[in-house]
Amino acid sequence: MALTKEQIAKRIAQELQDGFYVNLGIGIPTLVANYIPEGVDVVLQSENGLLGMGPFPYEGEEDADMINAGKQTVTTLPGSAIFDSAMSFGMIRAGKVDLTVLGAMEVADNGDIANWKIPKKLVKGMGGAMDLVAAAKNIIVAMQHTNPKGESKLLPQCTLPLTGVGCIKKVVTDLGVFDITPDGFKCLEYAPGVTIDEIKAKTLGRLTIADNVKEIVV
Amino acid sequence: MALTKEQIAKRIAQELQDGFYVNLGIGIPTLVANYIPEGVDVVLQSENGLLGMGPFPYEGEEDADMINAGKQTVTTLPGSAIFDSAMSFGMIRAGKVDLTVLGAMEVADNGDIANWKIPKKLVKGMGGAMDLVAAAKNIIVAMQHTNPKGESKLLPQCTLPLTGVGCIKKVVTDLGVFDITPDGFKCLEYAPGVTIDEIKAKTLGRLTIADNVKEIVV
Amino acid sequence: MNKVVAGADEAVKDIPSGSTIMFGGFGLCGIPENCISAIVKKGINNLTCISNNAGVDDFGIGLMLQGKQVKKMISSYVGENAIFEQQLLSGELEVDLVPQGTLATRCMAAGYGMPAVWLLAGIGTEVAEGKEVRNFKGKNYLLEEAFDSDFAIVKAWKGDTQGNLIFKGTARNFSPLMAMAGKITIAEVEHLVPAGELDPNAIHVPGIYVKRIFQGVNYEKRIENRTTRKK
Amino acid sequence: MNKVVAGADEAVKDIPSGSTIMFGGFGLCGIPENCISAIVKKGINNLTCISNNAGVDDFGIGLMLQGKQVKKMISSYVGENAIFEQQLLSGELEVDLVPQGTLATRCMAAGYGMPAVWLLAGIGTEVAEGKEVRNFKGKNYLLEEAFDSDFAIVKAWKGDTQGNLIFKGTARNFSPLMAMAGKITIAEVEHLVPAGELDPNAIHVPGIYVKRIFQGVNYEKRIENRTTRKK
Repeated sequence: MALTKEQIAKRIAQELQDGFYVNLGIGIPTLVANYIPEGVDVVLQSENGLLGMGPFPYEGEEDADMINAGKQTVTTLPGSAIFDSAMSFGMIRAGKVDLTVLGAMEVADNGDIANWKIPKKLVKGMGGAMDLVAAAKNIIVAMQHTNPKGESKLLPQCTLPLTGVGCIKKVVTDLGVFDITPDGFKCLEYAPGVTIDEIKAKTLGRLTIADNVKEIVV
Repeated sequence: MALTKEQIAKRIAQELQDGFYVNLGIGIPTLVANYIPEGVDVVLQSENGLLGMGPFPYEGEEDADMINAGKQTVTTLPGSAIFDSAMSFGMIRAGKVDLTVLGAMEVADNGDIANWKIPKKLVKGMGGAMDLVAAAKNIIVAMQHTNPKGESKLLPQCTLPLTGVGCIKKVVTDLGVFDITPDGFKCLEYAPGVTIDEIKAKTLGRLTIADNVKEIVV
Repeated sequence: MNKVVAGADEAVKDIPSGSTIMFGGFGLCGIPENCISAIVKKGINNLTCISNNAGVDDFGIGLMLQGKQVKKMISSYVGENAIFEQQLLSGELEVDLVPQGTLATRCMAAGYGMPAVWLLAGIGTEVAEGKEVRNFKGKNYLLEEAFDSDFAIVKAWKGDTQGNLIFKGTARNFSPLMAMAGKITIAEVEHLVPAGELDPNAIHVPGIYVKRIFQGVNYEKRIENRTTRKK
Repeated sequence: MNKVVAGADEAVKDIPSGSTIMFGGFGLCGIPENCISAIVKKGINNLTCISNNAGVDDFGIGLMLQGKQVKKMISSYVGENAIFEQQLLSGELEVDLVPQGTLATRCMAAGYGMPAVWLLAGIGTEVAEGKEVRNFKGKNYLLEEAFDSDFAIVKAWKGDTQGNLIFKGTARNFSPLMAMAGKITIAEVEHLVPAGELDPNAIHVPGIYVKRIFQGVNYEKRIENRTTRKK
């Protein structure tokens, strides 16, 4: 069985270490916040200018002046700090954010990522994605392994306009966990019930299988 | 009679306009604050990070955390703002400070200024002088017309290492008021009792006399 | 020194058609609602707007799009509205997409008197086309120019009669940067207070950057994406 | 996440000889007194110090000069003390003089991940020697590199257990910029408070930039130039 979105988020949450500052993108990445392991203290950064992002407000307590980068109403936590957008991307660029998790349309086996533009469709803009992928020191992509047509999103090279070049280190999909190495994607873990053959069939980019490949535990 | 330091400051104070943001250097420039004309509201900027610099504190009310760029204890005023040194020089660089008044060792007739270093003497550093002269949009130099040896400080070119190039617009000395024009120093006003001949004798740089030259009124 | 004006109409009265204007805000959070209304009423057009987003159909900069006042948007994320899409497809509207951090930093650069900055975002992408690339200590950076703007318009939480501004929560976003970048900066505030009421240590934008300030009225502060949890 | 350390000795214990260290403060205003004492006690040497000033004979970085711990000063204004002068003339001490705004902005650049900045100060002077000059819109600018530093040490007024810092008055000066620039940033604070006590809107340095924080003790806060008026 391929992982659900929640399980992808749960698996990524295992990558969190105590003391990490983490930026979570829109979509599956946002769900990671729900699965932070016990005893692991992380601080969430929202690139519109908030460090220490808390949960959604209780009904009736929404504050129009307190939103995250997905424009959702959120709260602060004890120890939160608020700053302008230049400082926010400054701390990302300076490598102070330990981990960034974001979605993608395509990832190439050299770490390129495309996630902002589909030619001939209306372009809404890259928002902070290009800044994040160019500057973050450690990026995990959370996405489905294939697109709705069943085509691989793990490619020898991106077909869509790039968001960033050679910047992705790790990909977690519904089928497995992959590091990006000089030899392309390296499968470290596979989803329960998913075979290596299925992963091979659905991965167009260069793929190797780790010697100690194992089943994902979530 | 040549002007006293206080009179030089008083004459410069006549240049202040309502609403001006003004940076006053150490020495004679500092005295300008004592002669701000009635009805003229100016805000003093101190480049260590203070806008709205107030007078010295009353005895016993000094605060070690509240100093100006001359490291003197000062106070805030209603409407003061405090900021870091990068923003302080940022606002100077962006041309937000309307007038800068500073001292000089030498000024050349093309607007060059030297005021930070005497070769073979111990160099203490330029502090903020180079930033101010390079970035301020309107700079007045306040100084004695001659050095202690009686030599002109208004020169065809500076002999000391430069602080800034072609940046000075106006010089007020104990002998007169001078604009810097493409033709060099232009004497606009002379101190009471000082003759044009004396000014000519004590000015080594190119000098013209304004048609409507007049006596300084302070 | 009198920076206080009566209201939005007076604050924007000398903005001509064809101007470049920065608007603070992220999505609908922290946008200068009063000034946008006044600009809509005034009917100037041919505007270049620098703003992270372009509002929604019936609020924010969307209202200016309705009136066909905007020639060009410089933004990081646009198109939350149908009018925008239609004007873009018809060629009436030009859009320049800029990575969000690059947008913020190019505003900051203007306020700090820096003509250009070296930034990482967009290296190897179409954003880099035509831009100078330079390697510093093993990493490639793009040379990105500071943004010039004739006017910057921001909404702050509190402001004083000297123009000092304090923002609340994430309504801060681009606003302080734009306030520092504008040749003429207009601030509308939820609470206009006398000089001396704000803590000098807590000011986000020193008054030197602000030319006009007024007490705003009737803030709707619309929420774009209301998310809550149950008690 | 535990950033709180017991005191200055623990905070500086892993700083090796030969390090580059930024010290916040302007003159003697806002200097990290506790950490300077601990570094003097520790006796490391061969240090490169980035600090606007170099203290006085018997206070601030002057104490480190006494102990011959400093190899090089990078400052805008130095030499308020005799030991400094003597070490400089004897060749024991190297000095790199940097315009004050350039110093501040090169620190800021590091904290903002910008490798270099274009600045006006020093154009046409000896400061420009060997540096790239470029004309932007009719003005010449120098390319100035961001400052790298192994450690940054600052004194703040208040700080919380997450490392968030608030400064008081003009003791702010270079300190927030350096706090953001250090690879490892150490903050000593006059008042260490639990997370949640500081207003998130009023924080000058977000905790993400601060690795270690401690409650300082016995602040002398010496005044360099006491000027007063009579009541």
